Amino acid sequence: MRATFTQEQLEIAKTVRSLVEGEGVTARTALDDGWRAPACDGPLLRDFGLLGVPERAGGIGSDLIDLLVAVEVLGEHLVPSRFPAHAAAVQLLSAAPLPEDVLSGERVLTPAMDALVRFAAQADGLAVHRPDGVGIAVAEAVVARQSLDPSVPLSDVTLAAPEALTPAGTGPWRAVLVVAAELCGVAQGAIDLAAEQARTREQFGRVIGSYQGVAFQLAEAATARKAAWDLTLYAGWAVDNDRPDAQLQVHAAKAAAGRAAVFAAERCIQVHGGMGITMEADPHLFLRRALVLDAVLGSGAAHRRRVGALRVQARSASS
Amino acid sequence: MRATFTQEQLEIAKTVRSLVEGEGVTARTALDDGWRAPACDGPLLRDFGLLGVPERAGGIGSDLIDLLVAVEVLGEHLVPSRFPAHAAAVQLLSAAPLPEDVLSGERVLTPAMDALVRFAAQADGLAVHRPDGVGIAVAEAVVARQSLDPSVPLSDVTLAAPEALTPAGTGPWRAVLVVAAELCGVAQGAIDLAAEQARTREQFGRVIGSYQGVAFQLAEAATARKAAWDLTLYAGWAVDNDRPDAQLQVHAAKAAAGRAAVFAAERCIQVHGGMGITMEADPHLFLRRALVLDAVLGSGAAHRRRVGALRVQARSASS
Amino acid sequence: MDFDDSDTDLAFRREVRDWLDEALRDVPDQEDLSQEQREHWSRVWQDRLCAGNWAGLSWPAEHGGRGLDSFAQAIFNEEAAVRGAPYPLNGVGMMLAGPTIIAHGTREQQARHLPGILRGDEYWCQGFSEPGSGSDLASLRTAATKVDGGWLVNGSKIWTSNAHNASKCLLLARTDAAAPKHQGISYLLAPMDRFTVRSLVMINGDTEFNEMFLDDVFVPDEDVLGGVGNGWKVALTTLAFERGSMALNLWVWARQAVDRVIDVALERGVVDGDGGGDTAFLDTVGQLQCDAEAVRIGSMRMLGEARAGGVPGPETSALKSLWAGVVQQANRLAVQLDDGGGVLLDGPGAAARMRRYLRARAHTIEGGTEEVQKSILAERVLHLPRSR
Amino acid sequence: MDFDDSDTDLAFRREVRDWLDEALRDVPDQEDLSQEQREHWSRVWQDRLCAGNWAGLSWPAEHGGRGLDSFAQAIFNEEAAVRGAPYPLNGVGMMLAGPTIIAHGTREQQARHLPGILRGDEYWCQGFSEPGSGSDLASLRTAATKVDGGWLVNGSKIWTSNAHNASKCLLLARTDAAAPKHQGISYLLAPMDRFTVRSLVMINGDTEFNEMFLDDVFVPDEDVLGGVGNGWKVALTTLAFERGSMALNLWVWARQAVDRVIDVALERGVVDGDGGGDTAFLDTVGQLQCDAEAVRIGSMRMLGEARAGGVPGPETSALKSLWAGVVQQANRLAVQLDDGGGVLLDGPGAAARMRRYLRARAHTIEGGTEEVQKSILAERVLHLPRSR
Repeated sequence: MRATFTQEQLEIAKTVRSLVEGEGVTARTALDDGWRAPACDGPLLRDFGLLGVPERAGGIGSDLIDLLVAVEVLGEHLVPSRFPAHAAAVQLLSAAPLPEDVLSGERVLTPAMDALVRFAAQADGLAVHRPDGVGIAVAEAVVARQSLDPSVPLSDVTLAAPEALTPAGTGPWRAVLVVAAELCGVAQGAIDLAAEQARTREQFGRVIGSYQGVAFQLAEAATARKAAWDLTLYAGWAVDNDRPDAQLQVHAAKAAAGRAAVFAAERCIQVHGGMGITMEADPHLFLRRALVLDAVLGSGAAHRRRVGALRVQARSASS
Repeated sequence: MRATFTQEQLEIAKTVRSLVEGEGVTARTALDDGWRAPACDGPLLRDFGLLGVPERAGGIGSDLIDLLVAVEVLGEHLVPSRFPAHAAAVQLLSAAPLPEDVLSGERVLTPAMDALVRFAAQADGLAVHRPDGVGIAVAEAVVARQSLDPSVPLSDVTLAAPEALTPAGTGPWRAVLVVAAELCGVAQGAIDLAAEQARTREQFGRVIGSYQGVAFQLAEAATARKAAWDLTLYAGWAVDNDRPDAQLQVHAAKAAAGRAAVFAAERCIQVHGGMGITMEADPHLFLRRALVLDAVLGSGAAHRRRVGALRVQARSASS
Repeated sequence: MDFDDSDTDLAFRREVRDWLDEALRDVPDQEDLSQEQREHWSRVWQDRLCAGNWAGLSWPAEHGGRGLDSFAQAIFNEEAAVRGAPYPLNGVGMMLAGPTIIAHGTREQQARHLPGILRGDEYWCQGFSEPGSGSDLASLRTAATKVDGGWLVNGSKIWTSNAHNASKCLLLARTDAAAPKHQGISYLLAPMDRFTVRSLVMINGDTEFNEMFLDDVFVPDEDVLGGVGNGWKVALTTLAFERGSMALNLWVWARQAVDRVIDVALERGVVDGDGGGDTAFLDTVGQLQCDAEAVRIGSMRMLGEARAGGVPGPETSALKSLWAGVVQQANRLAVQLDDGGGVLLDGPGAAARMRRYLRARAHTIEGGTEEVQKSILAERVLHLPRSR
Repeated sequence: MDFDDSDTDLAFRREVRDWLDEALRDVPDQEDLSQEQREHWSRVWQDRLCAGNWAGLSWPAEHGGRGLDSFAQAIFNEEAAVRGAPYPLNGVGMMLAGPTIIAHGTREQQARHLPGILRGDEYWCQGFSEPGSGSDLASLRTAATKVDGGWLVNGSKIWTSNAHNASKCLLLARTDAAAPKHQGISYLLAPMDRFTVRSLVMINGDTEFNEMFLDDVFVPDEDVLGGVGNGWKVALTTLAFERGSMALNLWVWARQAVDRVIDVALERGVVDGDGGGDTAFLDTVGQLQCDAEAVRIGSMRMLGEARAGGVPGPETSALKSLWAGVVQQANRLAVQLDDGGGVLLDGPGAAARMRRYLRARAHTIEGGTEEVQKSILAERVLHLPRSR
């Protein structure tokens, strides 16, 4: 059916959700003790590695949206898994056949496309984007940096020359969309947490969600999140189907998703009042993840400006 | 007393208010039948012409703020008087002695500083700003334009060479502040009208002002208007007292006043619901005046950008 | 998830395109016309739709329609909108009256009222809102008093589009003053020959809406739709059709608003054709484009859900809100970029730009205010308690 | 209206400047310090204020103060703030406890509590908020039970600055559970030796606030301030002093936030020293500058009204709201302009920038939430009905 999730996509979301809902290793764990792999990390890398991988890359005909749906759920729960980074790396390389051990999740990759390399010390290789193509490289040196969100470790990486380069194709755009999908999840998680607070916290004898001053800011967050998710899904389809507007849609998705996530996390803090600015409440965990992912693979602000420039170009060319 | 209105300024506001409150010729009149002089036009030009005029220009030591206070009241009531334009013209020329008939209000001037010349057909002369000074010129030709706000007629003007030029000094800044003050009044008038509606209109069994969704947008408008008015008053003082930050403050006042007035008028329409988008209700009269004055003597957007540039320059120079 | 036309949809879209290209050949760009001219072309366009058998596109075949679904209607409207086709003068009849009468009417009511819509000689209007009941629709006071064989209706209605052209009205009236607010209302299919219609001038000068005054208007018993006292339920059906029909046009208008502000910026040299220039403008257009596209994609998803058997959910409030925001911001910016801040209305294109800006102020009021949309999202998406 | 110092004010300002320049000679820039170091300097600074006879600047001479007005206090704080002086560790004592005890205390209470503040050996903290009563302060539940010679207090308090350094607490407790919400509260001057204090870690890692747990804390009868059951009225006095004291610092912090975001932009080449460059940034800074200046000017007008005999009105809510907006936006933008979006905390200056951004999220919560400020403006400036 047009413009609706397939039964399979609904199943993917459900499966990932049940996989992560009991997870004991969380963003909170990482904040306290540093990153370690959550229990779901292995199953995700092993069992979901072919999601969104085109047949040309060794996949089995899964749509990119299948992957985005899975990653969105991980974002909602702030799961500190390497899966989204690995999946982004796989997507970066997906214009050409991928090694078997990468597809099977035995060899974990992470994209090294800009200064913010996630999970470099926790990955087996890096997917790099050079002017003349994409490829896998190993790190000669990894220097851990202090990440705002310790559940997403960041490093400076010195790279060896990549093994071999293959054409990038739409790989870079596909990688960006994986980040956009996680951001949409982060926005949703922050909104869910804020709405729960608004439904239960009482002030002046009423739950605060009954005040439009509180309710309307969450309605705005929900609107921004829906816009971002719709843009992300559409961009996934547009890239998968080589639509002429694919690039514009990818930039729009990343811009909108970052904005929605940061806004939702800030609103989540606000709705929590005093507790929202304490370490012990959870809202700041969403803000940390939102800010890190908004910065990864091109800042939301840069993507937004690119949308503007491309839209102006397109209009100018058509008239 | 520091940073408070003088007794005289409070009296000026009161006097102008009583002068205009019974006025039969309004912005509405002009919309229906074209501009004509309100009854208060003569008294304003005659009795208030020395407000804000420095002694060097022939004044009697009135502060610029005295004039701003008077003009603000005219803005609140959308009075279609030539007085604000005349006063702005006088201020433009105020670095040098002004002719007696101008100060007495017998000869009505209007500033011709950009493409939006107000009341050209209704004035006896134009105050012009040239690179080498300011002066009075007569119009060789006046072609009426269609003004969004017919209570502020606009024209294309062909000017004769000015009689004589005198140094501009701070005249152009002073003229801009007269417009800013009127905009602050427009904002206040729109807020008053909106609040009255919010206090009386009922929906779902309560007056709509008891919904934070309605109340908060008016609180935001009131905050923006207070900021604009404080900036305008301060800028008036800064210019009168040759403060080094005077230019920055003038740009800030005009930017903030235009923004506050347009925002307040749009909120006034919104709070009026369906009636707000009809000609027969008054909110659109505030929007018309706000948009015209925001555009006059440099758009609010241009002034805002100039504030940014000057602030960056100042910071760069100081560090 | 797939955003492409199915083969059937694509074939239909081609048929629509061919017909539209032909039918629009002599129709001028509506943007440049006076309101009278626009109304003339709306009437001509309605006639052509009826003649071309497009009026009952999504009505079941047994009622004279083509039996297609709202998706097909969306395709038709989308293709019409991108071509700048006139707005059909009997939109209320085709999109609201017809479907509501099909859903709730008796065979007799259907036989009496549907053919006129398809023939194009009976125009409908909607008499729901009243001066005292804006967002709080159910507080309406127009009273219907029982008389022999029917009801005598007295009261007034407001915000009625096209009242001066319509001969029939979807009329909500209170038939039981003692019953609770939502239960004393009936839905009447009222003849309009005894309505007094007064046009309302909008702030942009258009007379798109009307007030209607009802003084002892008689409505026979057989024109109560859905049963006496069931009017609120029937009205909700109409409002759902109204919300559903939003998806058919909104995104095109949003895109066109963005197109137009870019055109002004290009003309004024704010940006160049390579996408260089004022970064503040590029940032703004970037955001407007995101939101406008989100309306388009959200509309597609809503239609997809509808075809899959769902009903338009509260998410339509998010689309309405996004749409209103895009159009208001783009139209405000277009005015501000204009020479002299757009306030010289006799400047080239200035009057049309200002008309659109002023018209857009209504977008956060009509069809459910911005405040109502946010309340709906808060209550039905976020499950917060009622805040009004 | 005149925004200049009077001759007297100017003379005082010169005295303040001279003293500050000397007293700050060995004090490092607080921005670069750890929280422990900042606290150390706060203590040192408090000692210097007491030694220099600045602690009771605006207290009447009969209570050991200098007998100047809040305008003078504003001059002092302004000059201290622009020089980046530490925040004095007993701000609550000097600005809230002292003035409230002077306003409502008996001679005995004044004699018992004021000298320690001026000497600098008794620090105060404020025990108003509770976990269950945030914006709705009067719903507090901490209970005081009458016992022989005083009250036994049980409950918990939260958001207390400086509790771990304080020996005395401005404590609100419910002394009559049966009385209406606002009438059963008393204001106690409580010794803190039996309070349990737990520090709260804020989202930026600082431990600026504390929770306090009270388990049978005894407060003698003679330390009820303003009479049993009158606590709400006395608390309003303290809150008014708190609001009034806002004008003393807020604008400096707003200006510094704008300074810092410009510094980042200059460093990153977003703009150049001539004010050219990214127009989006210039637009934003233009707006931030307008709002920051409005806080400064509004504060001056508020102080002027106070000197003329008025009390700080609801307009202070507008200043608080503007201030919070400026600081939040400027600090967010500074982070976003940083390399890597500011999320690499070990980058040059990055940790401090992120700390400020995160800290600023609290500005729309502490000291009356943004929602409360807007409610106050709606009710008291616009005269709309109560919406909470």
